[in-house]
Amino acid sequence: MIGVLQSGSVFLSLAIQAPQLRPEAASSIAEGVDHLYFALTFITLFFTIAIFSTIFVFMVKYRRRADDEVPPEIEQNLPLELAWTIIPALICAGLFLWASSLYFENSRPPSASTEIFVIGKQWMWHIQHPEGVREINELHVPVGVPVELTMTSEDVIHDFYIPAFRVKKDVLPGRYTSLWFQATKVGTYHLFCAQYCGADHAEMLGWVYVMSPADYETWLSSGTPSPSMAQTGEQTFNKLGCASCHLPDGTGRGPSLVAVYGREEELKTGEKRLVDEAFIRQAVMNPNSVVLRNYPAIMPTFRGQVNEEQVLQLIAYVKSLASEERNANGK
Amino acid sequence: MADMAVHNAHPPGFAHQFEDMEQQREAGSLGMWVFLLTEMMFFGGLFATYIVYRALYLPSFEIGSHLLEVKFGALNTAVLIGSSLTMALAIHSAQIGKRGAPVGFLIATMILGATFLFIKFTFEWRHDYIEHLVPGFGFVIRPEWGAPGAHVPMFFCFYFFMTGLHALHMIIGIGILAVLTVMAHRRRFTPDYYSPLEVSGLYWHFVDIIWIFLFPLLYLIGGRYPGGGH
Amino acid sequence: MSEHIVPVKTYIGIFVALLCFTALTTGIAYVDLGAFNTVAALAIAVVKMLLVVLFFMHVKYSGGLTKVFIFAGVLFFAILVTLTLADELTRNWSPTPTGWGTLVLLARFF
Amino acid sequence: MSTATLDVHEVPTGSRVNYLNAQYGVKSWLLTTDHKRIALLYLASITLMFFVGGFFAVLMRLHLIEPQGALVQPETYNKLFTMHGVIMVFFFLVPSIPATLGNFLVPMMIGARDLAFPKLNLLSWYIYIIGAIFTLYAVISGGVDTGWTFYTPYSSTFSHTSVVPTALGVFITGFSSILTGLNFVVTIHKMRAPGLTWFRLPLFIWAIYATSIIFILGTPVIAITLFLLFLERVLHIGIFDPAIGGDPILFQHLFWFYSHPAVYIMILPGMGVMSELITCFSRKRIFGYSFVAFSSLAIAIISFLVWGHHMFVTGQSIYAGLIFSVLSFMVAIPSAVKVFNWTATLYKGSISYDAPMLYALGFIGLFTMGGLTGLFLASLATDVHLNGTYFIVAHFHYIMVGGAVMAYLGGIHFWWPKITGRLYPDGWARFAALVIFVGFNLTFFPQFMLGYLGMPRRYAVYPGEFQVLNVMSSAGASILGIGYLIPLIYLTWSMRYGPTAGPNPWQAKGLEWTTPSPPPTENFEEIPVVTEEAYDYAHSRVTRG
Repeated sequence: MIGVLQSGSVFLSLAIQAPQLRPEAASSIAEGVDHLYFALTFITLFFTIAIFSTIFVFMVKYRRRADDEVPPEIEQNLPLELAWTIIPALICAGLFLWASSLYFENSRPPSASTEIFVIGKQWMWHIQHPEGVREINELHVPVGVPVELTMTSEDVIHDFYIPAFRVKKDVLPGRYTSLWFQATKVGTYHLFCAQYCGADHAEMLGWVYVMSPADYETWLSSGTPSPSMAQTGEQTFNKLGCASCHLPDGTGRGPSLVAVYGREEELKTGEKRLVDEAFIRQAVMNPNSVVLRNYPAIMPTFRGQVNEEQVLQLIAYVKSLASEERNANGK
Repeated sequence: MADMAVHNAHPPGFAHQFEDMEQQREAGSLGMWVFLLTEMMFFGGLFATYIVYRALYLPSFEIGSHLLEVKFGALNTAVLIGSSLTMALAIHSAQIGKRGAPVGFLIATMILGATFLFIKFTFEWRHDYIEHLVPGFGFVIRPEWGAPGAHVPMFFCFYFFMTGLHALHMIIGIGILAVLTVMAHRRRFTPDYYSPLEVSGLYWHFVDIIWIFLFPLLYLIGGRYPGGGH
Repeated sequence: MSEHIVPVKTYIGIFVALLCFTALTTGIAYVDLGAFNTVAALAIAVVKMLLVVLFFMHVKYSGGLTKVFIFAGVLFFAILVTLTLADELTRNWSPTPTGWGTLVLLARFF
Repeated sequence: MSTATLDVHEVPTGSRVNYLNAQYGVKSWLLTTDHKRIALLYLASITLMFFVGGFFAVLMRLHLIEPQGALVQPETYNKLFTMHGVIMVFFFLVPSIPATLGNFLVPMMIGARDLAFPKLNLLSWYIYIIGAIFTLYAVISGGVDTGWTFYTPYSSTFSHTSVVPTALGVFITGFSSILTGLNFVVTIHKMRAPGLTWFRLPLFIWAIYATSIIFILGTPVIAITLFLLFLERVLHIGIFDPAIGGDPILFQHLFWFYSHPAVYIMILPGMGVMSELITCFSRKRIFGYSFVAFSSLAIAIISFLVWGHHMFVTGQSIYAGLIFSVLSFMVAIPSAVKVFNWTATLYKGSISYDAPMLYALGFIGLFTMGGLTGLFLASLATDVHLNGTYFIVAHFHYIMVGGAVMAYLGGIHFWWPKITGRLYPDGWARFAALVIFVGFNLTFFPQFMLGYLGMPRRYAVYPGEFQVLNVMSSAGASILGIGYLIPLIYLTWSMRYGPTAGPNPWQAKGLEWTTPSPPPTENFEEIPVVTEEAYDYAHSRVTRG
């Protein structure tokens, strides 16, 4: 038993060092995933080799020596049957606990994450930083900082996949999904679409540039200065006439949006809903489904008038109102 | 079941692959039960989809449901239950060997089945079409439905697909009944051989059960009392 | 044949019971019972189904195998619905899991 | 198995009336209700479909020799992998063992003259053919590019290809599976020979029974799902379209509710074949009969509880993911029990190396690999990285091709003398088994590595660093392709020129070996009475066939 564990740990350390067997590991969760991966590889090899060598030994030792040979009968052996039912069950239980706890740990973003928005469409990745910088098929992120991506699709299902970070999540139309990572190594890494999405699925790829924080700041401020997402969102907000009802002091026909983000609000139906990205998107696209208590259902839908990118900018604007408020209170 | 009908060409209805009539009868009955199991999963996939969307869009489903006429749904339920009774009586009369009796009961079953379809198509579907409630055929979302109106067409999709699939099963059932009536008329069934009747009866009752669930799920969502479900 | 013969009286009785349940389920829909309306409607439908299955379809008098097959059908339909709803109804939990989420969501379903 | 005497031995094959020479002419085949002839109709049809699907695979592998694609446009490549998947899954793997070997063997193994509903059996084949025609029409009319998974909203709204005929083809073929499963269940329940209790049944019958349960309970759901997809595409009613409030993930739930158990439709009959081969060629009773038998049922039932592991990264609730993960681990256990029992059966046996046994050993190896790599995908944390990559492709090919196709070929080689009354050249058969084993591993093992390195599947072009492994895979595929052609040639040859096989060339147990080869139309002169346990190799002296 100890021998097995020992050879397992030797195998693990060798495997982790072998570069050509392993994709680049450049995020905070990559090591943990790889450990599980190599433990599974070890289990696979152990059982495959054990079964194969047993079969091989039997094949040689008990090969048919005479054409009319009649081998002895072996009765069923209950302890043996139970053993090879229970031991795999225990191994599976252990693997399940390990894998699930790791998954839950990996999917919970740290609270202070930088947020970046991603829109997938046939066949490109459209990325927007809160500071206003937009990229296509490129994602620049600072090293050592947790980054949370809020993602949606304009058409079919895509999937945002960065192998070096061991992260992957489907990008769905009509919904927001999110994933987070914290890059640990400066470098350039593949970004793939991993859910088949049509003709140029294989061309829907790009690069992730992990930069030192200083380089990242330089990169953000270089190029033509552009308004931040929240600022663009504010322009859209005014252009669409939202500001005429959603007065900041709450005297308008619609509720004030100051500090509304992250708050729990009561709807007309009596239901309580947290105001998050999904809520705001729903309020823009299908406003009558989220009418707040004490307010009339008079807001028209903006479906068709705004695209997914503008919705994300509006969300950024509403969020900025909340953080301004929080900052003001802090002072 | 088709097998049973065809093998009937041999006088006692006996097929060569079986050992005896008892084995053949049991195989036929079990075969129909297994077939009903697949039917159950077939409708089951549809019911599962319905349940998910009903959970997501309950207010829309309530609006849609309130646009249906309960009186027709309830009447049709009664008609179908009646047809199940006549079907059971048809088998009963063959079991006790009453000559000629299955013919009358089978015809009664067919008439009740046709009545169900008549009510469904002429009073309900035609009315829905006139009221612009058929998705894909000029559906009009009415302003008075408010916000949930957006998903009322989905309710009607389920309504037409589920009742349509059910009606298709009824039509097939009536076809089978017609064949049985001819067989009964030719005195094919005896107390020793009525397997086709029994097996078709199972099918007919199954179609009845589907309707027993469709009626409350489609017509009675959220109650019909004033302001129900709002 | 060894098939059990059910008396006509039983058939008529079941028929009348089914009609009564249809009237009952229709009537209950016009009474405000809140979430219980759906529960009642489905409970009555299940009772009606049992009457048809047990008597019209002779399952009361048939062997264990038929019962096992029917049970299998119900079980696998339940698996399909339960595990699908396990996703659909808990999907929005991920940002804010709360202890009472299940009950709230189930209540919303009715 | 039975003590029925084998005086039929003495009659030479040629002069005896059997199911093949009982009637002649095309009509006698197209209107036959004999389960053995229907099995051969299926054999011919699925072999055709196998080579059509295989041709698409060869084109794909050739294309992928170059990172920028060597052969076709990306649109064409997308159609190739879609048609490969659709044809192989629905028109070859699902019907493969059940509809050919199952059809041929179920009545013979349980001592019956035919299936319970012979006309229904013929109808199943016609339904299969109609479905196949719809699908082949889709190929000819420009192909379909949704992937065999038909994910919405791509399939319902965005794809411009022949989605409707393909979906209808699969929908129609589903009813063929349903009716076949129905026939098997009724036959196994009601038509066993006297004395043949459940625990005396060959394990192949248990496996076919478990498979039939999946046919019956799973197939109707994919049928209704594809029908909803069809309605959605034609009428745009919004059931799966997020733009109108539909939920595309719901489609995936319904799809995988069938399509995951469908994997077990492919592998369970293979496991049944394994139990027959291992026992025959080691002359041993199976070790732990009841464990092997009940593990088949356990696999069939648990297989319906695990479908969500295909959807861990789709935005499915993480709580549902947790449930599906633990259930997925559970399905590994009965599979492991089977492998251990097969291995233990060899202990102290009398093992011969005939061709079917080589396929069987290949199966155990490849299935073990395939099954264990499934653990990577049941594990939530590693699945996030591996989902949608070549790791998945390698994993399910190890199960479906390494497992199911190896078992299918092993079964065909084992029962070929019974089916045709002829022997094939054993040397060639062993050589082919070896070529297929080597070719297979060379094709798919590199794909595990590609997947872990991060290469997504369904890519018509790919970054240059993945080229070495891709070229290895393509090289393996060409060996594998040749490996599959060899049996086609010598088996066809043997039908006419092979030496005559006796009723029992392997000295095997089982009722099917007690009748002449090829069997007479009604299988048995008189219905046998069974007095022995299954695989009772120890208690009666083996007679030469």
